[in-house]
Amino acid sequence: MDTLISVKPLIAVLVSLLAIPLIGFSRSPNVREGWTFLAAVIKFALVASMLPAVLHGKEIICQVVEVLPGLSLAFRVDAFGMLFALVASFLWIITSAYSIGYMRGLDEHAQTRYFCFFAVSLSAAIGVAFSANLLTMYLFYEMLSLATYPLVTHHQDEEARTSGRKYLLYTVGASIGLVLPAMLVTYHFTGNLDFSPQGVLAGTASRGTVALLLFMFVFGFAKAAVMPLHSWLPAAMVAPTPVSALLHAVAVVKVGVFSIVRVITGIFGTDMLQAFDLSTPLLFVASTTILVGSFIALSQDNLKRMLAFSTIAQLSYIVLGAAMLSPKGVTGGMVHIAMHAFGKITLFFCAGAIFVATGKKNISEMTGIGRRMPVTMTAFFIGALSIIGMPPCGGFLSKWTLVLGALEADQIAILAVLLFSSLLNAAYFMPVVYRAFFCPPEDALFEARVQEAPLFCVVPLAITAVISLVLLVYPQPFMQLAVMSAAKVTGL
Amino acid sequence: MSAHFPGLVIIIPLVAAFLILIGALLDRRLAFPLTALALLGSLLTAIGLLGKVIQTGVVEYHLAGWAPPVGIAYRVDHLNALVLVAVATVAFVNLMGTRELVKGLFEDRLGPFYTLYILLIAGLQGIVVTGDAFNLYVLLEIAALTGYALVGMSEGRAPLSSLNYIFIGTVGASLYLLGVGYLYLVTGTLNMADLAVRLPALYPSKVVVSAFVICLVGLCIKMGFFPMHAWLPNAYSHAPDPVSSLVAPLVTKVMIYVMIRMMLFVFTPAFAFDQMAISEPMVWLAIAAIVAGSFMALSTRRLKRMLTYIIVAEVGYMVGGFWLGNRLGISGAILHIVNDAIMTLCVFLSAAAIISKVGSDAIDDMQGLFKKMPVTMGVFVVAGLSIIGVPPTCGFFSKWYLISGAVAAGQYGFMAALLLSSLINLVLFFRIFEIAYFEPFHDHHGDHGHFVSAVQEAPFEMLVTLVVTAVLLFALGIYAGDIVSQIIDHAIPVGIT
Amino acid sequence: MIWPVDLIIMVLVMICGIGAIMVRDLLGAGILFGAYSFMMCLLWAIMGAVDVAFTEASVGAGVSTVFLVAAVFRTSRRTKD
Amino acid sequence: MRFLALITILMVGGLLFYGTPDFPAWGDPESPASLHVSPYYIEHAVEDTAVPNIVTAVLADYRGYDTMFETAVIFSAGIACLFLLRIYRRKSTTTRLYRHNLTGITLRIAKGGKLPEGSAEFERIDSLWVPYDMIIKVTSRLVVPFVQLFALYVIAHGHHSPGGGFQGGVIFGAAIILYAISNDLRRAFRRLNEKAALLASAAGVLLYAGTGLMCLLLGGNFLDYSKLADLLYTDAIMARSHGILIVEIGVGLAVMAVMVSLYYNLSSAGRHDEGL
Amino acid sequence: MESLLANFLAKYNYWAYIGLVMIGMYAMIAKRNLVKKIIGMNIVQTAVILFYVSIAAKKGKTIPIIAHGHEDTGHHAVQALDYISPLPHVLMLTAIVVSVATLGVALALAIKVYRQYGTLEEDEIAMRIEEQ
Repeated sequence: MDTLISVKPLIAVLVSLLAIPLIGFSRSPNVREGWTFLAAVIKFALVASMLPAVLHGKEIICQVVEVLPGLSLAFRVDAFGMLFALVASFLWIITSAYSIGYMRGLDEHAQTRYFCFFAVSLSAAIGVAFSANLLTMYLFYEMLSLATYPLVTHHQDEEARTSGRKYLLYTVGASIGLVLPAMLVTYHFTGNLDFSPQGVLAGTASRGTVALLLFMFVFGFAKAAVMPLHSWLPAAMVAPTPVSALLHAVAVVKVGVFSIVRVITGIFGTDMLQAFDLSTPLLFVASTTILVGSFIALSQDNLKRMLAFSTIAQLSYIVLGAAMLSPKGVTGGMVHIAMHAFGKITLFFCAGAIFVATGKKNISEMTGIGRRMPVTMTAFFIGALSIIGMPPCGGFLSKWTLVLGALEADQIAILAVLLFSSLLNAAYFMPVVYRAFFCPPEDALFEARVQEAPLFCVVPLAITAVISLVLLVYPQPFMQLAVMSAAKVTGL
Repeated sequence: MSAHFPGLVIIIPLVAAFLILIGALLDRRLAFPLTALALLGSLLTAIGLLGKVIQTGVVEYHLAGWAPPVGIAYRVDHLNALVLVAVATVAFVNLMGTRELVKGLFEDRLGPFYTLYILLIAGLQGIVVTGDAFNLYVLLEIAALTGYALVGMSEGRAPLSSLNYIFIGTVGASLYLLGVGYLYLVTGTLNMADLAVRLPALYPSKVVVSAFVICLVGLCIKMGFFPMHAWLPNAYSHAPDPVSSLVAPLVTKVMIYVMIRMMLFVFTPAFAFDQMAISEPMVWLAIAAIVAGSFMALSTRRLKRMLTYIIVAEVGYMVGGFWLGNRLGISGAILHIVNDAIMTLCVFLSAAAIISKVGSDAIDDMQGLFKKMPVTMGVFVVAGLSIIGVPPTCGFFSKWYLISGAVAAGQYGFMAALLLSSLINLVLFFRIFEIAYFEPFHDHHGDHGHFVSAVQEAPFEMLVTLVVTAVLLFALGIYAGDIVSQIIDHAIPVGIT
Repeated sequence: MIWPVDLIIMVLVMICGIGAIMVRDLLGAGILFGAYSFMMCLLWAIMGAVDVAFTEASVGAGVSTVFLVAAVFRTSRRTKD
Repeated sequence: MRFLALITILMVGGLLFYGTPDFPAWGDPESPASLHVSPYYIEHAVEDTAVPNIVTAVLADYRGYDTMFETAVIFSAGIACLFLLRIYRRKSTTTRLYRHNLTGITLRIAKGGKLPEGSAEFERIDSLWVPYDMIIKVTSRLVVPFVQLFALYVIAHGHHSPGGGFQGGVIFGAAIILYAISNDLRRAFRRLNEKAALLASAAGVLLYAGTGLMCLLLGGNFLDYSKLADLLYTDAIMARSHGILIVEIGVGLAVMAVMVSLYYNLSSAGRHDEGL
Repeated sequence: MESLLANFLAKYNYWAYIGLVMIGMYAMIAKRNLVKKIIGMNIVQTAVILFYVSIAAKKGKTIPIIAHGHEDTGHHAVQALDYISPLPHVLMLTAIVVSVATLGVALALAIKVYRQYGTLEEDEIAMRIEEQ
């Protein structure tokens, strides 16, 4: 294994933090958003510039400072981290554009604060992606929780307040209450928290302890919204839509699952979990979340809440993939991060665009909206297909890999769960599409002539929708990255 | 000159105290610059001393030229050099930050105020460097007396609280003195190093056992450890703001330092941890302190009072960490002395800034402060995060050591208490943030509207010091590893693993 | 021969001490406290601690009592216990 | 509360009783406390410092650092009292009372008007019931100088007999307090006013600390009086003896001033009116 | 029994100081009058001083002032056993000073409290605070 030492990961993390003073002290909104764009592009460029090396099987290392004996703040870019960082930094660019349209379209207050904390959140997300050890990851994880709090509560009203409370209590509470002690106990056993392909915990603890730690980690990373710690996610939908889109479909929740997958593969190691036979309970938890989440999504009328429950279910696919402990399963889980990200962000963008254009939040009020906003609703359709896992979209690929993984691991029950949940996905998405395109518009619902949302809203969602399509035929580099890292962690 | 650093670090503020009084008799405006100069000198000396200790190891200084045990000696090792720097930093920073506040509160008695202020610092620094058990008592009293006066000089319930503080403090100090007397009775010496040499032969004696218990009880009273904490919230929350931001970070922490010093370097770990076998009950008391402190903090809606209850819990952190009896736990306790000093300073300073502008310390009156005082509130948030224990602020790292120590010692109860207190701190601080962040968009636009809009940022020097302390919180966090490996590791006796 | 004197004074110290906290008049308590200090000073003198006794005589029995009386004068003599 | 008090004191008492049986017998010359450090003082005090009163030698030299802080403690008590109690009043517009001492007639002057200061027959009073007592005033005026003289003797002779700066200072202060009690505070202020008392207390401690600093500047450790030898034209041992005297004077000055200022503030509750 | 009594008598100073500590502490906790508490506090402090002075005492020995020290007759051997130990005396001088200093500050605070509430009784003060 080749390693390169470079400060690039550090810079990639810091770029958006350094941009904050510039964003904060900008005189006009245009300048402010200019800086945001610039930071986003630089960040993506930095991340992308590391891609070739990673694709060649190298790892990029950057040690910042040793904060505790044997434990430092350090970054390491490997295939899995690269995958996530690529997705997140690319989508930041798109979301920035979308934010401009959305925030200006609705004339929101405190936009400077919004863009500042957005930048902090992105730093934290990339930090999690590139962290070389659990401590660094925890640091950025907490940073993300706190930085997103002002975003979630952006509206500063009573609803935002209760949701913010719930959000913090779940995410920070679980990470302090569960992850921190689990991390310390791990450190006590191993004296080392570095992620290594075969895990560091192997051979140091008994089965009971490992099981306990595993569940402390899985539930502790409450951002992954594994049931029963999921109810913050629908509550957090009070945030402005770009926030929901990027953070709750991409950065925040994906950081949660990313952390879980990282811990399962990097700290515990697939071999040990297999030896202790701990995958079954994990699979059970994930499957439950998938099914229950999908069922609840069926009963939602608020579009964003429905999407939130859909996210809860989809996130557990990723956990499920990792929990199968088979190469295909892990690959599927990892690729699903990318596929779901593009699909779900499209859906959220659409929901936001509808809200900007019409002010409607509920599905029942969207009858016939497809005729008014064809681009948006077409994109919605594509996103929905991707989430369901239907062939023309990228989502099919990840689900297919997951199914293969289930077969590889001889988990017929899981196979059933996957298929059944796809049916459920179709069951809650298709009525929306049907209502939008095939029902006659009730003009009473729309006072004026509703047009497409502003250009800044429509273009981003079109782009992500197109990418969702493209990913089926050309899933690189995500597929390759996922295959590489899955091969490494499963030792095959 | 550097040979005299241990002496100078105390002598500079002490001599300055008298000059300040004389200067202030001439012109009141002289008091502040003189104090600032003296404390800066003391701070620089302390840093120099720390550098010297890191380079060359233990520094001894024989006062009046008499070698111990005949004379009084200062013995500066890594432990006290570190705490010394923390004390000097807090004193200096707080002095700079609270200039305007002090001017407003004590306009007609600036001279006495700064004299008492600097005497308090001289006393605390003396406690930290001294190597003589009785000298420590005298310095303890100097710090205590000046503290009583400063705490009591406010309207409302301050004098009564201060009087209760005197009663409790005097009992604590008397018990300490009695403990030292017991030790003197069986050894005939007062020098700490000499005591440590002569005591092991006497461990079976009941006198040593009672000396140990009496000392410990006395110190626990002075530091406000859980069952004896009742004086602390009253005294600290009713004190004038510039005083509570000085006393709250320093006094309890220095007392914890004294406990560590006595237990490790006078009674030796073998006696304190192994023979006395009180680690277990002490840790349980610490757990009780943490839990009780946290819940009491939840029950109040006054800012300063809440912060003082947090101090009660933090004392539990440090005492519990120390009595875990392993290297990790003790490192955590020592690190937390430094971190908590800065943390408490930061949070009390920002509270002082807020209270002076808002005119009330009720949490409910803090509506809309994020808009009105963004910098102050920003620092307050950083301090809050540090107290909660969010990386990379320093509070996380000391908590890390404490919890690691708890895991290594198998004290899972202590670990649970620390986590619980983190969670409660989270609730406590976000309760405030919520009010400061959400409230103005409610119905307070009417009568309160013009009142709130009169609130504005704290004075410039206050802001600068606030930002400096906030930066310090991060710096201490990032360099926690270095502090531990370069300084604290050498401070703990080798025998402790 | 000195021992009985020692004992008697010690008993007096105790009596004055208890008296000082029992008497229901603060001025009386102050004066009794002065007496207590003076008895204490005698005790120390007997034990050979002349310097301590001297100090206690001037400080404890002298100035402290004056301070107590002054403070009682400035506040109130009344006490309920 | 009583029950709680009883429990507490029984616990404390029990704690103290627990260790006592292992104490060496009372008055035993061979007890460990008497065998380790204190024999050094007894045997070497005279040759080291030329001070026969060992307590003074130890107090001001061997453990002189403690004593400096002891003085600082008393100094801070004085400042603390001033800080807490003092009420500064810019100008009084209240009624003033003056008594003609020979006849006992009291004048009431309204709106802050006043009689010329220093007139012997009239005396400013605050409450009507304070009697004028010639006997007490005259007696105290006779006693005070002797007390003060004795105080100076105690300070100066501390090397050879019980006493020293501290006791002497308290006695000197007590003399002034006696004067203040027998007359009133205002009259005492004419002898030693508040500022002078503060200045004296600071100067006293400063004399102590300054001596120490001087030793430091002359190349010794802090408070190492033997380094003063060149300055005082004596040998190292006598320099110690003289150094002790100097610091004892400082202590005496500081203690005297602080005792007086404490009394001023306590007896008038910080108002600095007629006092007791 | 005999030895117990002898043991008791041999250390009666130490028993006395324990008694005084208990008296003082009782006053500090049980009494509600602030000045009474202050007196109790001083009793505790003097009790500690008594303890130290008792440590120093040596039966039948003289006070710690060297006889003929000032006659400068050369250094004739000074026997440490002949003199009462001076060190505790020195310490206790300091302790006495501390106690008077504490007394001063405590009384000042008591006067301040009285100024504010018009009473020195804790229960009445508590009532006044309730009223406000």
